[in-house]
Amino acid sequence: MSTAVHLDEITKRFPGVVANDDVDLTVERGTVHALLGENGAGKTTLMNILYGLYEPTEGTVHVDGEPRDFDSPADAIDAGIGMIHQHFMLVDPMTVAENIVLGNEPRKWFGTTVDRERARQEVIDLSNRYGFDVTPDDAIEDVSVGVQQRVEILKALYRGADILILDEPTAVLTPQEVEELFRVFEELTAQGKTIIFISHKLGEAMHAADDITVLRNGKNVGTVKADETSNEELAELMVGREVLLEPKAEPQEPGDEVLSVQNLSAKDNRGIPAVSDVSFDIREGEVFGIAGVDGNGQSQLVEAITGLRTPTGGAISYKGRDVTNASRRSRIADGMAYIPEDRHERGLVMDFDLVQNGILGSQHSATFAADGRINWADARDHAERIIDEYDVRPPHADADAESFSGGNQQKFIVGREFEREPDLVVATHPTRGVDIGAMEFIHERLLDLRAEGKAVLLVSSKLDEVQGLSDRLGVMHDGELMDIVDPRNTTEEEIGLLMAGERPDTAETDAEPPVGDAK
Amino acid sequence: MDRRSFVKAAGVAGIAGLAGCTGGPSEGSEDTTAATTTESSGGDETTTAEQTTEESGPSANVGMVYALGGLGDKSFNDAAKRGIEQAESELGIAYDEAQPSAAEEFPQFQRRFAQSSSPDYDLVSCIGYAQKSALSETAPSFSDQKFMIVDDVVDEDNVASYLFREEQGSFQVGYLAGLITTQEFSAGSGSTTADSKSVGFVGGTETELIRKFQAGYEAGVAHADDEISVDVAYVGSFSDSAKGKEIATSMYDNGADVVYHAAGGSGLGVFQAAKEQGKFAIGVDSDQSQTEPNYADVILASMVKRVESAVYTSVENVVNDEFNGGSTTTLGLEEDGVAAVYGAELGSEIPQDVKDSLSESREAIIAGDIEIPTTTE
Amino acid sequence: MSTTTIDRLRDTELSYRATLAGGALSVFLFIALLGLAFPSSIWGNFLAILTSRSTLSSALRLSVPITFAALGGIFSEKAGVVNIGLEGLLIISAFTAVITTAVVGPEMTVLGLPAIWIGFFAGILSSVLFSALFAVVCIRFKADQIIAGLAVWLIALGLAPFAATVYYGGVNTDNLGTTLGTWTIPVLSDIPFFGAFFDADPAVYMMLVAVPASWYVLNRTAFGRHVRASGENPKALDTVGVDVSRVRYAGVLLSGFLAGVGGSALSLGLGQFVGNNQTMVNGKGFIAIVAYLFGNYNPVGAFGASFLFAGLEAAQIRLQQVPGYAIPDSLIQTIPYVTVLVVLALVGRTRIPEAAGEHYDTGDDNR
Amino acid sequence: MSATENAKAVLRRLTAASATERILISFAALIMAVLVGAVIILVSGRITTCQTAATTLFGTGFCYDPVEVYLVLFNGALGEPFLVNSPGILKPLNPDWNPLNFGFALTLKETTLLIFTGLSVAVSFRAGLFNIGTQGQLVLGGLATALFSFFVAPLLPSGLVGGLILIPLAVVVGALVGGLYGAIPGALKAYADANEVITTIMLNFIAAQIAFVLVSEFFGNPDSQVVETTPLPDWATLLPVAFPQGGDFSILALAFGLALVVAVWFLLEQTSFGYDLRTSGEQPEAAEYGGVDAKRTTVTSMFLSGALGGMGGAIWVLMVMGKWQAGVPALGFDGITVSILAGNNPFGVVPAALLFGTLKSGSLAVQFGTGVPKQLVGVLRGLIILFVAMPEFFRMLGSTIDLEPDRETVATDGGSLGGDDE
Repeated sequence: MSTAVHLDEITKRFPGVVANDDVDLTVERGTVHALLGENGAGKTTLMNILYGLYEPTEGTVHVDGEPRDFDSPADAIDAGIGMIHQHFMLVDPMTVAENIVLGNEPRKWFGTTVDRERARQEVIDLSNRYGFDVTPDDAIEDVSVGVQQRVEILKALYRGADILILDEPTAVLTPQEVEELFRVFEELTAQGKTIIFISHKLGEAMHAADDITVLRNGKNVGTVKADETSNEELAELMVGREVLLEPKAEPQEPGDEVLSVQNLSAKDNRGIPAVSDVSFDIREGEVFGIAGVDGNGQSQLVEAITGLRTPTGGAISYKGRDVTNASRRSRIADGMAYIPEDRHERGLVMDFDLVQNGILGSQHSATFAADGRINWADARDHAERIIDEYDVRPPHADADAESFSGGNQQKFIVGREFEREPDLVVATHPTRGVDIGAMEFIHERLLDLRAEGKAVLLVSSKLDEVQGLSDRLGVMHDGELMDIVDPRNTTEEEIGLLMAGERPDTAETDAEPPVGDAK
Repeated sequence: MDRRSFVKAAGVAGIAGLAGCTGGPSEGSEDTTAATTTESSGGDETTTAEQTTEESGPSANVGMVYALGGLGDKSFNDAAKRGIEQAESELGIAYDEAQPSAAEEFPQFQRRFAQSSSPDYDLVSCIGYAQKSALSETAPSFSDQKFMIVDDVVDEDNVASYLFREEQGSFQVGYLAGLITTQEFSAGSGSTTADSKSVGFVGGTETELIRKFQAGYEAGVAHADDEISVDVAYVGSFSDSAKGKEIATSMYDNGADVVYHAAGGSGLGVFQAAKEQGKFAIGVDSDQSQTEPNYADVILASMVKRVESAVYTSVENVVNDEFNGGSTTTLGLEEDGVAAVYGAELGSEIPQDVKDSLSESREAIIAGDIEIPTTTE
Repeated sequence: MSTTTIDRLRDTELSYRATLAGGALSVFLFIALLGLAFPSSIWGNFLAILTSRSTLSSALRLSVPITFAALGGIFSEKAGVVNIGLEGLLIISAFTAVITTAVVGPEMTVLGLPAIWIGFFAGILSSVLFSALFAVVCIRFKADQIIAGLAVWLIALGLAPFAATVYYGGVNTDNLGTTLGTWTIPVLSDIPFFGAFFDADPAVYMMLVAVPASWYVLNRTAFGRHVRASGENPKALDTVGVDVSRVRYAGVLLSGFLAGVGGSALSLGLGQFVGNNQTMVNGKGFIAIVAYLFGNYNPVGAFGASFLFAGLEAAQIRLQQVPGYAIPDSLIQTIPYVTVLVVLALVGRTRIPEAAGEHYDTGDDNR
Repeated sequence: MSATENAKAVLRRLTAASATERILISFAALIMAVLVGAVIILVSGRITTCQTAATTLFGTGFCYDPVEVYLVLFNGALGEPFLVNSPGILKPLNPDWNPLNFGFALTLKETTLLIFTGLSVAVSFRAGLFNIGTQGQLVLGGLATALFSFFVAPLLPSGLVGGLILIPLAVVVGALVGGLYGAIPGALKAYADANEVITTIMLNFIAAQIAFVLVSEFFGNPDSQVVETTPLPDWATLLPVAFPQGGDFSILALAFGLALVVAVWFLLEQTSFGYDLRTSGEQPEAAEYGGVDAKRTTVTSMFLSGALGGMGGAIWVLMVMGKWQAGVPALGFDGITVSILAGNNPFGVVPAALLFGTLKSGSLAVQFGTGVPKQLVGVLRGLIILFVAMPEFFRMLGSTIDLEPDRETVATDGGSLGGDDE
């Protein structure tokens, strides 16, 4: 076995931040190497350096034993490196084939024209060789995420990549698609390719990788062989201390019904049905969880409940009143708190300071704006209280939201929403991108709210989170609520099957295949 | 205030002009030291240096405020400019010009001239009816300042107003167009056939003044033959020659043999259309076969409106201390203020009987035998 | 997402085109029907105007500057740089074309090239230089594209009449006395109605070539794909090793080139530059933006939209001359604008390149 | 990303810069524009021909002297505060200078009008709407004011009392009509998703034509050949106070404009509605999340913007013309440049309007006094906007002076800003 990649004492500093601190990393040819770490541990930065997107502040990159100095991804590509980013680098309106050959188009007629036939054929040949299932003429925007990921891999292979870097490749996939991806890994390594993938999931790394390198706070805290380590060892390496990985909600008797959703349907922004016929209810002192792979209608469901999307059918009643078509503002006024899934888009106005962001949603409330005039002194006190109680760092109410890290932004949003004294909290991915301490804190607060008799709707793609916190758990697939299960008496595998669209008892009658399923 | 007179560079300067070799001060490069001393030695000497060209100073200072559309329209404003140039060379006056680009600039320029004390302007010429309302306010505020206005009347003691009987001249060219379209005629680059009896009129903006042109023209055409149809269209602007061209082209396509324009700068497009289509056009304000020699081969005639003589006369009056403030001078065919002037190149080819008919109608109009409407409604 | 999703997406795209085409066709049929039924009515006149060869050739002529500017706008915006300055590019090229011809001498021939064609190329060159300035400002110095575009417009709007005044003493240039003229193709030009295509300004032929050529470049060449990728997802392009800045520079320069052709053709078709008010360009650059948005960034669609506007203008000019027709000219002139409003209100949004208007930074040198 | 969103991104970036930085950049832009303008003056001074050189540099004579041009510009705009004809570059102050002069009145007239249009554009920009339509709103608002005053004036006692009643009403009518006209693209945007950049451009053309037809066909002044309404009686217009007659400047209008600046600032920064408006301008999704009715806010903001434009038209009619006249100057477009230079800040609008007002009023003096065509000022205006648009340029120029605050330092949990690397 030879060394495919060797990173030698890489340090990368951004203004005020050390993203990578003296990191060594060695990856053997023909292996799968997992780069494991918490969010913000510096995994992506390190891989961006290997791919030529960033230049290291210090240290050297060696590929195939040669020291290399990549000025741009083009250099990395020349050296046989391909990277599949977490956000796919695909041009949505173009076809699969167009995307794969982009930048290296086969030409005809003295180079004036793209040889589309040859491009198609090469794509077909390539996908046959590695057993991929893609149709060259589909537009990217029309194919599933799983297929898009395969297109990204093909793109790298088309450019002659021997070393593939994948940034959190499983985050957007169903468990079944994850399995399919790991099968592809085997196929690729069998043909001599080297794979480095970034993950923060222990199980995945253990399952798919040969070697695992753990990063923490920008430092390499250890490289281990997958078959010589344990979950516990890895977890300790990742977080540096023992953590309570699975929050558990003690059963408690729920009260009156707060929210009731009946046969709700909604369309997405493109006018395509995204939620179909969903019914459930939530009662006081209850956490209702919704699990599912991202993009199966959870967002649209939550938007319909919170008043950001007009349902196309069905009814929503809140505290006994029909609110199906009530305005967002009236729902806020009526005590509905909402932690949105996208804090950059919705949750915060990035160019407003925290004082202004602190009253987002309350700008018309009597608390902050009697007679239409905003009381900025009160607003400031409010923001400072949130900053204090929810440990938002740095504690600068006058700083723009943009200048805070993702975790601190999230803490501020959570604080703002919890401090509304809500009757219902709709929390989507409330712990996305926050550190473990903050995650624990947010979980505790959610459970506190529950204990206070509030109703909570929790949507998360982290199965352990929803499973651990919920009293009842709905699983969504392709817009439908597959089933409502008792999370305490259901296994992860069972939920995984539901997420993939298979009802254990009715699997045979389910006509529609799961999203982007490979043959 | 340091004023300089400018020599128009057009046609004189070659490529080198753009490159910056022959432009610049006319003292020439060998004389730059002289220029430097003149400049650096203070205001007095600069003035002396300037005045050497005019010995004892001008006989009068005139401020010209042109109509919108600016110089280079080859008709209205350029005609006014000719008048003042003539006055400059013949009467020894000096003048300054202002080309407003918006109506709101009229009062500002009028005022700047009226207020100025170096030099003290003896006369401010306001070219075009659009300046009427501005002048109505400016003139009373500067009762010692003499003004003149062309194309409208401002009833103030210090304003001399000049009007033209455009309908008379337009009648003449309309009559000409009517006579030509009914016969087989070919001259220069244009030709007509007897079977199509159609002519056109292109106006600038649809205002009272331009309707006067149209009314006279239509009357003249009808005087030749009632059957002739007159296509009428307005450009909506006096400076959109591209649209003028489109309109005229559509008229020629439609069978018109002769198109008359009262559209200032937009009229250039009419000539181009005529040339491209091998038809005739009639110019306005100036003898456009001379101001636009490129199109002399299609310009049958021009309805000249002697703005230059109005300008010249008013300046002359001021120089001779005969300023006729408060009065309105109306110039028609009789005073030779308007006239149908045959094209420099085509005039000689126009049949004598046509010319005779025009002479007759001219006499009849002067004698009052022919009534010409001044408006289309 | 299933196949039905794809179909539905295609449907929306199709329905956009179908609405436009169907709308235009039904309006025409409506007029034709009324016109045939009442030949002596205003509808009869209108039908006659719409089907006359002279209207067609007029519409072709009038659409030249709009189409070229619109094509330019497509390349620039597809590459990710919104070029609001098209109007300014038209102005500067229109002016430069005339003044260069005048300086060379309209009758002169240099190296076998008539002065007017030297002027034509000089106009294009000036527009390319201006767009290069715009490109550097937007790409290198990360200026806000909309504001920089406005600035380009304002500068050109001031500079051309300024230079004309310096050189000629007035905002208009003198007439050159010569124009690009007309190229007539024998036989073909005798075809009724459609003969207008073969008896036209050289610029009309250029336009008829430029439209399919632009489509081809955009859709069939590697460069065109890079342009589209650069406007949709520059990072995708960057990560496959294509220099996004370079593609964007090319897109903007190309927009300068195309707008330059339009501007030169506009002024040299007339032999003069008119610098009053909004100059002779008078909003054509803005109409061009509307045209390509209307045409959904497709060069053919943009041409269709430009041709529609020009056709309405050509028809309007003729409609005005119909005797006894009482609607004021100015109201008829609003027809194209009202049409755009109505269509926008009915059809709504057009799909704009995802990354248009955004700066793209490579690597970490700007962090 | 729609054109609107582009515009929003533009606005966001502009507002993102700190106030100090923006002021520095504005000044730097001004200086750069003046320098480039000087080069243009020199070059054109070689192209044109004249009898005496105005200045001589490097042994070459130039017809125009940039220093003189700029001096004349300021002198013209401010009414001769400097003695231009005295030697040397630094000119002494004119002892006879009186600030209440004609030139200064012209400058303040332009400034007043630009304050209105600048505010109009600023309000829409802050709401994330790229309103290019202030011009059309101004044209129709002005026409409404003129017609209203014309028809109502005979019903009122003439003189001060009538003026006190009529003028405020006329301004309100102008604001209403401008506002309603502005609400059209707002409604098209909100309910038909039509791009407001296109619709407002179209509506500008339409407004000009409609106003032209209305006046030329129905409400024209029978005594005039110009397309204009009948002049209003003096008592129904804003007459100059303190400043000389003919400058078309009324200090009352300026006071009103300044009061509006404060009012608009108050509305934007201190009220719930302003919060809604700014939020939807900054981030429409977040606004929606915060319970802002996006559609209604869009229509309301456009109404407000249009109303300010309409008031600009009303002031133009009442203070400058005393009637409505075809060929309304491009004050609405100038408002865009004012607002951009002001960073869309209501208070910034005042100095920006004063600057452009000075340039515009001084441009006539420049043409008059030096022969340099007044379009020079148009070029300068474009250059200023161009330089304002590229703060990056100045950052690179002055890389030693770090203008940009070190935002990154506040990131505490990893290398990622805003949590991009989940």
